[in-house]
Amino acid sequence: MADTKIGAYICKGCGLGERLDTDKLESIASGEGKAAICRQEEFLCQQSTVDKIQADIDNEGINRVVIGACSRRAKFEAFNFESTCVSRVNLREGVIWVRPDTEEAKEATQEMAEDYIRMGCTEVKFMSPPSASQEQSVNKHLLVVGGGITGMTSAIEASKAGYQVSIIEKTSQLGGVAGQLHRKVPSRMPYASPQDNGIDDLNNQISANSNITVYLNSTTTKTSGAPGRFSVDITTESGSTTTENFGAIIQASGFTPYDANKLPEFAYGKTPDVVDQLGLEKLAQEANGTPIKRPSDGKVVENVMFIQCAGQRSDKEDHLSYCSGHCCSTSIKQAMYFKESNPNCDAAVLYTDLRTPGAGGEDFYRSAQRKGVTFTKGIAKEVVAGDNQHTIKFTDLILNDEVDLAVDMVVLATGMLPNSGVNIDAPPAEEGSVEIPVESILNLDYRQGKDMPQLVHGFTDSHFICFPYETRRTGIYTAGPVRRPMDINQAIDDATGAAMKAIQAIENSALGKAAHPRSGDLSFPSFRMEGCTQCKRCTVECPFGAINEDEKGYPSYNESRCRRCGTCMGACPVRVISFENYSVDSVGQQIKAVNVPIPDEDDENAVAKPRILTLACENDAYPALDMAGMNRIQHSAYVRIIPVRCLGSVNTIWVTDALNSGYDGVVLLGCQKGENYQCHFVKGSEIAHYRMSKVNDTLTTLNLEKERVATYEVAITDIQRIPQLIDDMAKTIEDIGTSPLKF
Amino acid sequence: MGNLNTTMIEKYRNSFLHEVEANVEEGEWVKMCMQCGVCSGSCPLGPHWDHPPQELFMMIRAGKREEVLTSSSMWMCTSCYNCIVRCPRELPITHIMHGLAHYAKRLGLVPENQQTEKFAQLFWDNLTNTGRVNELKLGLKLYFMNGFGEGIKMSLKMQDVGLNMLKTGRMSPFELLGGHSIKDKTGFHAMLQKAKELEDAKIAKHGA
Amino acid sequence: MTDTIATNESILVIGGGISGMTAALEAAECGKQVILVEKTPSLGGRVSQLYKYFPKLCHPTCGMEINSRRIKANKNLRVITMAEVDEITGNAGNYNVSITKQPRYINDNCTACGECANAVEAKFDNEHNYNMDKRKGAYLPFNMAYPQRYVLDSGIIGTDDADKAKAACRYDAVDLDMQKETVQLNVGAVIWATGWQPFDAANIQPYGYDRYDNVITSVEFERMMDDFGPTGGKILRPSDNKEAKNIAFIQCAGSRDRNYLKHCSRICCMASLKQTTYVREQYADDGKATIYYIDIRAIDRFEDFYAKVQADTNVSFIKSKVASITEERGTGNPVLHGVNTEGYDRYDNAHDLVVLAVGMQPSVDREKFPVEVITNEHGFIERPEGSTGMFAAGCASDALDVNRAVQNATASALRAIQVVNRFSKTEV
Amino acid sequence: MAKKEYSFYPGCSSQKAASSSNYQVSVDSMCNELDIQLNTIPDWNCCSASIGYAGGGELPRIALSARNLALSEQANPGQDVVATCAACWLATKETKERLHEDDGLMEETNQALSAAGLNVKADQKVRHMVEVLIEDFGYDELGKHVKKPLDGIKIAGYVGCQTNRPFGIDGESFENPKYLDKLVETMGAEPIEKYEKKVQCCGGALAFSEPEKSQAMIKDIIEAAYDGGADMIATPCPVCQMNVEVYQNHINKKYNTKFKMPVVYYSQLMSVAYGKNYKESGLNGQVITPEKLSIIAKK
Repeated sequence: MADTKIGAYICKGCGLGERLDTDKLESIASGEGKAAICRQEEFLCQQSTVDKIQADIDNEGINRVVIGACSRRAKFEAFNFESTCVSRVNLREGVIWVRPDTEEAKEATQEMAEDYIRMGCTEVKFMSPPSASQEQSVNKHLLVVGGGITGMTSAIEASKAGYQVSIIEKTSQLGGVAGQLHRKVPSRMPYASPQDNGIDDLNNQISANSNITVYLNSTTTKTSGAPGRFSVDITTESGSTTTENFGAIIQASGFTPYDANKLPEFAYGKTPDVVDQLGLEKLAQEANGTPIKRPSDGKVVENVMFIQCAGQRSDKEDHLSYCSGHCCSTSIKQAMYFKESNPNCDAAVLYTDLRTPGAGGEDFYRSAQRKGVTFTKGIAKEVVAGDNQHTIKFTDLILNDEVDLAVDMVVLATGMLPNSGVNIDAPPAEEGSVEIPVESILNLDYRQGKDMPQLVHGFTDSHFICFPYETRRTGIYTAGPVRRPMDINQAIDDATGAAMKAIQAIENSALGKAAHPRSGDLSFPSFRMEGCTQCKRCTVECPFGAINEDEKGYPSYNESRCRRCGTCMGACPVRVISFENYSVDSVGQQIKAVNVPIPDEDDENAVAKPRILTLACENDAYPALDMAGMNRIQHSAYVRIIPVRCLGSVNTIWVTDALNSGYDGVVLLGCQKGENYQCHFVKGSEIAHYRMSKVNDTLTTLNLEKERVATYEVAITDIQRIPQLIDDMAKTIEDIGTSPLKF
Repeated sequence: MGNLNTTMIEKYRNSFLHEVEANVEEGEWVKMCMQCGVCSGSCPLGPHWDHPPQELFMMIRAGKREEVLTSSSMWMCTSCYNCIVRCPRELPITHIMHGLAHYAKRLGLVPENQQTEKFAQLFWDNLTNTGRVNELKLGLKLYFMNGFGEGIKMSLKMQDVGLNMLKTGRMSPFELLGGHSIKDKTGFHAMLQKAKELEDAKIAKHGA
Repeated sequence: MTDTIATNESILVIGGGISGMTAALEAAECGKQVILVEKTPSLGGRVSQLYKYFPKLCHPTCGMEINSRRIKANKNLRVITMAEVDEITGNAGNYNVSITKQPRYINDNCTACGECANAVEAKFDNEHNYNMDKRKGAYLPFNMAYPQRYVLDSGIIGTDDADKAKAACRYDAVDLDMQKETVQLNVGAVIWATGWQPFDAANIQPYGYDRYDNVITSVEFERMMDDFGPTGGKILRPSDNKEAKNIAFIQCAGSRDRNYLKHCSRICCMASLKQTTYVREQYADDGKATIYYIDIRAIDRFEDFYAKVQADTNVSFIKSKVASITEERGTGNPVLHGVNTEGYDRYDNAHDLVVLAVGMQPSVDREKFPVEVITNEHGFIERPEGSTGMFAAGCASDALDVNRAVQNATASALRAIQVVNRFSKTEV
Repeated sequence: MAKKEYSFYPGCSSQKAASSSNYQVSVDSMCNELDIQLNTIPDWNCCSASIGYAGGGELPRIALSARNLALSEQANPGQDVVATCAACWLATKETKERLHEDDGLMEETNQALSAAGLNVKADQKVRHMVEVLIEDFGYDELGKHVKKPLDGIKIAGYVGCQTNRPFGIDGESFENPKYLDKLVETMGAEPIEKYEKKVQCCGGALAFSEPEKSQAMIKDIIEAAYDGGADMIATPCPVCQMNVEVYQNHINKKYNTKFKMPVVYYSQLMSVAYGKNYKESGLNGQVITPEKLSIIAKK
């Protein structure tokens, strides 16, 4: 670390001057804080003043800046000094706005401010400006796994932006399921009739495009490396393998149609006249515009019924609980095949909820009605195969009627299952149970498993509403029906969106920049290997699979896979992991910097001044605290709050150190954990809760009450609740008394 | 008329919907219904319908020919047009109800003693006779449309109304003798005759 | 943010809702110069007015925080608020855009200390709360507002309040002479992220939104759940501020209806299902919800959420487009009239409160785009075709939920990048 | 203002000694004040209202109104067809629209008409008298003619069905039209705000065939007027007027109510306000005398 020269700047604006003894703060900064330059300003964030700070950096060799003013969330642009570490001491939202403006409150409020100045000066001492590792270089080559309409679209869209693409397709041709469609649901106004499936056009674009290479009859047998330097083994059916390097990967492995043989109640397999939707596409293609004939005897179909949600939206065993989204429109489209080639054919759709959302959807539904397709709200119970005609037994929910309908053909609208490969979170199979081997899609050479983590029902969707492309394997994006049940139109958008993210990953990994949510962060953890005990906690707990283990069991870190959350830092029992600007020391030393008053034994009427350490997630808890300040919602003056990247980065040493140095309580504020977790780094909050449960032992050995440490799940909207939680801890301390460990 | 009914049954054996589309006023709209039920909920006489409009449409699709055509439901339509203005799918429901009623009548399937059917027929006969409605005759016919005994009862029951109308000069006994009429009755009747022929021809064509 | 001078290698994003923010950020984080133009004083759009998202029931402000942090930290991105595009000429790779910027009357000096708001008196309808309450004439639009800078309502300009605001500001941030200005830009591609507006429920006459206090819209209901909203986070009915525990949700309020919006707005079914959980969250077992629907459109894995709500015995479902609403004399209870079409049952149901699941209407009237844009009859911008440099993102392109809107916006960012790459040297 | 001329379709009930002859009397007085000349369509015929469908098929019913349109084109070329009866207006306007919308209908209809030596184009506007008042004069102009403001009379504006749906007047809402209240106000009387049964159906022609069902609805219509504190009900429709006025005795017997609610036409209010006397305003045609209105008329 180059020798540090601290400049501390204290603002007197926004009431800070009136409420606080800023001279005292200045003397602390220059004294204990060892700030080389220290100034008070009436209006720190105004351009002229900011320019003066820049001048100190440029001319006075200031390389660490402490801003004693408002929250880090305010005036960010003003105090964003290039290549200089800045500590924002939150005197406004964090101190005067959460304290009453009264004489009796003054002292405690001032102490708060003084401690925060001490903490800020300490923090910058232990920070150094991050710089990229240069580990990656630009590799503008993108891999697309899967050559269906999604993969083809991703490839074409990426190449249009000037990138090289290789498509790996398992079968002998591109096109996937879309290629088997006679026509597709319209994607343009007037949304009235089926349109060409578009695969030929995509094929032509690809074969004419020198930037796109296609590997047919091939699979990925090994994927290692990291964004910017993925190394992938591509193996053909014949077994020959070539290895290529890629900057990023898109997984468009598509879906497998639900096996209609699991629906004997609908006579599938008993007669060829009962088909699933893909089966009907085949018949329509053969008929090619002429009236569709039924498979059993080639008779022109005069009446056909479509059974929606066949084996879907059902809790029966072997059925799918979810809705596949596209099937209503698909049946409508297929009913049109019949109507358009033979107006006298009766085509009826049996549904419970007709789902054609969006602008085009309802137009398409109306268009089908206009063409004479009829719709019946009802539940199919059974299809009985006959020699001449087949009978559908269903309940008509509108007429409240049990109906036996004779038809020539039945089409089952069955669902889609994602081709997502191995479920890496699946519990290990019990002894003796026969495991059906699942073929991996990516064969990732990651400690965390061969394929992409799954969200639900096997789909690899993102966990976040706002961030559909949030991925737990940096630089690898899934798109199309493998990610979520979807129709072709959505798959095309999804393919394009995934291509966008993949390109972004290529560009940013080359610059050593982190991906979302710490987009652009250049800091990355370094491992002091000589201290490492190969305990593997960092490799196990990394939510993004950034850390492998080398043959000796040492962590081998992949910078561009890393999301900079610090979970590894929090996990390390021997504290060998740290970031340039965020480390066990940069936080730990702040904790130590706080002045913990030692009660004067002799003085009877000395008031106890407890200290509470609060470590708050910077994504949700800290902003909520800010907004509490903005709304002047007060909390205890005894608390000292430190924002952390994620609760997962909290190393238990911070907690034990705090308690050892006389703090009376510790409050950890993280995000919601569990099934609907809100933690932006997946498991941070959960891991923290787990680690804290272990701290109890430490507490007992120090014979401290376990109430002194509390961990909470909070939301960014808990603007009123969080101050309350802090006050609760203050109350607890009042009840159980201050810590005995003050000396 | 009865045999027209059988012809129609023959022709449209497996699709009452097609029959309605071909032969009922505005019948081609029936297929556009999405079963939201806003019409059924909007009808002022709703509670008196065995089968509200949206249900009739579903029954038509389900081929419940007999039940639909012999139902008294569509005869409950007061022509208030609530259903039409609220229908999200633009179905001219009032007209379809009139159309179904007329078609049922044509096929001789109207339930016994359907009061509105009787009155509507009286009204038609009355107006087509002279080209203009003769309210007095219409009134009297109305009272007696359910037989002489009923007629006397009705007349007595409605006496006050009649007297009031006479007193206020809104009814005149002289209407019994001829009364209001258009001049060109011949042309008028020829026109209606022609219109009827054209319509019957269409139905016959479909029926054939 | 820096004062990038736009060039034909820059991308213009119109609309600062979640779709616009996403499109802008994805492009900027890919190294592109981006200008984001927003009509209102702050970013966030409709999403900032939501309490929770379906199906996860998490808080939109959480993603907003991340996105505004991304924007603060990104030097490729320039945000212009209170601005609207009034002309676009040229073609793909080279558009000339003229933008009109309304005066904010508050400059960059603003520290968001709030003294100006304390000083002024006049109150105005609070658009953030759909005018359910009032705000001061000097205000921060909402807690999370970005830019975190106050605004003076043009309504106070020329009044004492304006002078009071100026006097109260110690940082010379209040500039009463600020004028509306025109900004000229040259950009390579344009992204329309102009979003949606709730359909005006007053048009649905049978439901009497304009006549009955206790008939409100789904977007207003969202605001009721905000601790800092018009009702302080309580579900209260407007007529008498009584707790509303028995609530009716009417689906397709304006959607799937030739009298109003012919299209299906997609989100309303899920929104109402979500809002039934608000009722339960607040009133536990006393909370009752009834959903009147035509089809429940909980597609794909949303079905799981639908199943969860269906399992709640306090929530009932009636397949019916409600025919009309009347007001019960004395109680002020709205009474819903209609027919359950599953088996033909008539109902006249009284509820404490009715929530109309209002439809999504494109914010920009299809006739009012400042340049020719291809829209469908519903006013949504059609998928790009041919060599255009203009793309829709999010709900400008279709009625979409947040997740799909962001997905679509991410795609549109790439489409825009393709254009600028094609016309710049950066092409490989 | 210059004289305005219209092609007038009176309709059966407005004829001498017919059920709404009093309506016609008041319309004449009103028009005379406003300098409106109504050129009656020569030899006009019945429109079959909305109840001819048992005997008459679609085409014959269309032909009825088509004949009137054809005669109007002959006798009063270029003039809008104006009707005072809601049913007449609706049937004629619907016919005009469907002749242009339904393919083949125009041709078939003219085939039928040719049997009467007629031919129809149906290009003219078909309007209700109220539209003429609102669109061609406007409330302000109508107000200028008021000589005896109807002070202190509370009036429930009962719009009913067929002037309101499906076409509506002046683009107003189907659920809560205001035009009648505005007219009432313009004449100096006080409209009942929130008259709940403003657009409730009275049963129309079914008052004859389904008297109980209709009278149940009529009861609500009158009750709501009383609840609103109305002195009388005003309506633009002959069927509404008759149904709501003449069955009150029967309703009183059945539900033992004490209804005695006068039901007048907007044109009678205007005629009186315009200074016409009791008879000129057709008030002698009321079964239940509207006292407060009569007093003003007799002043």
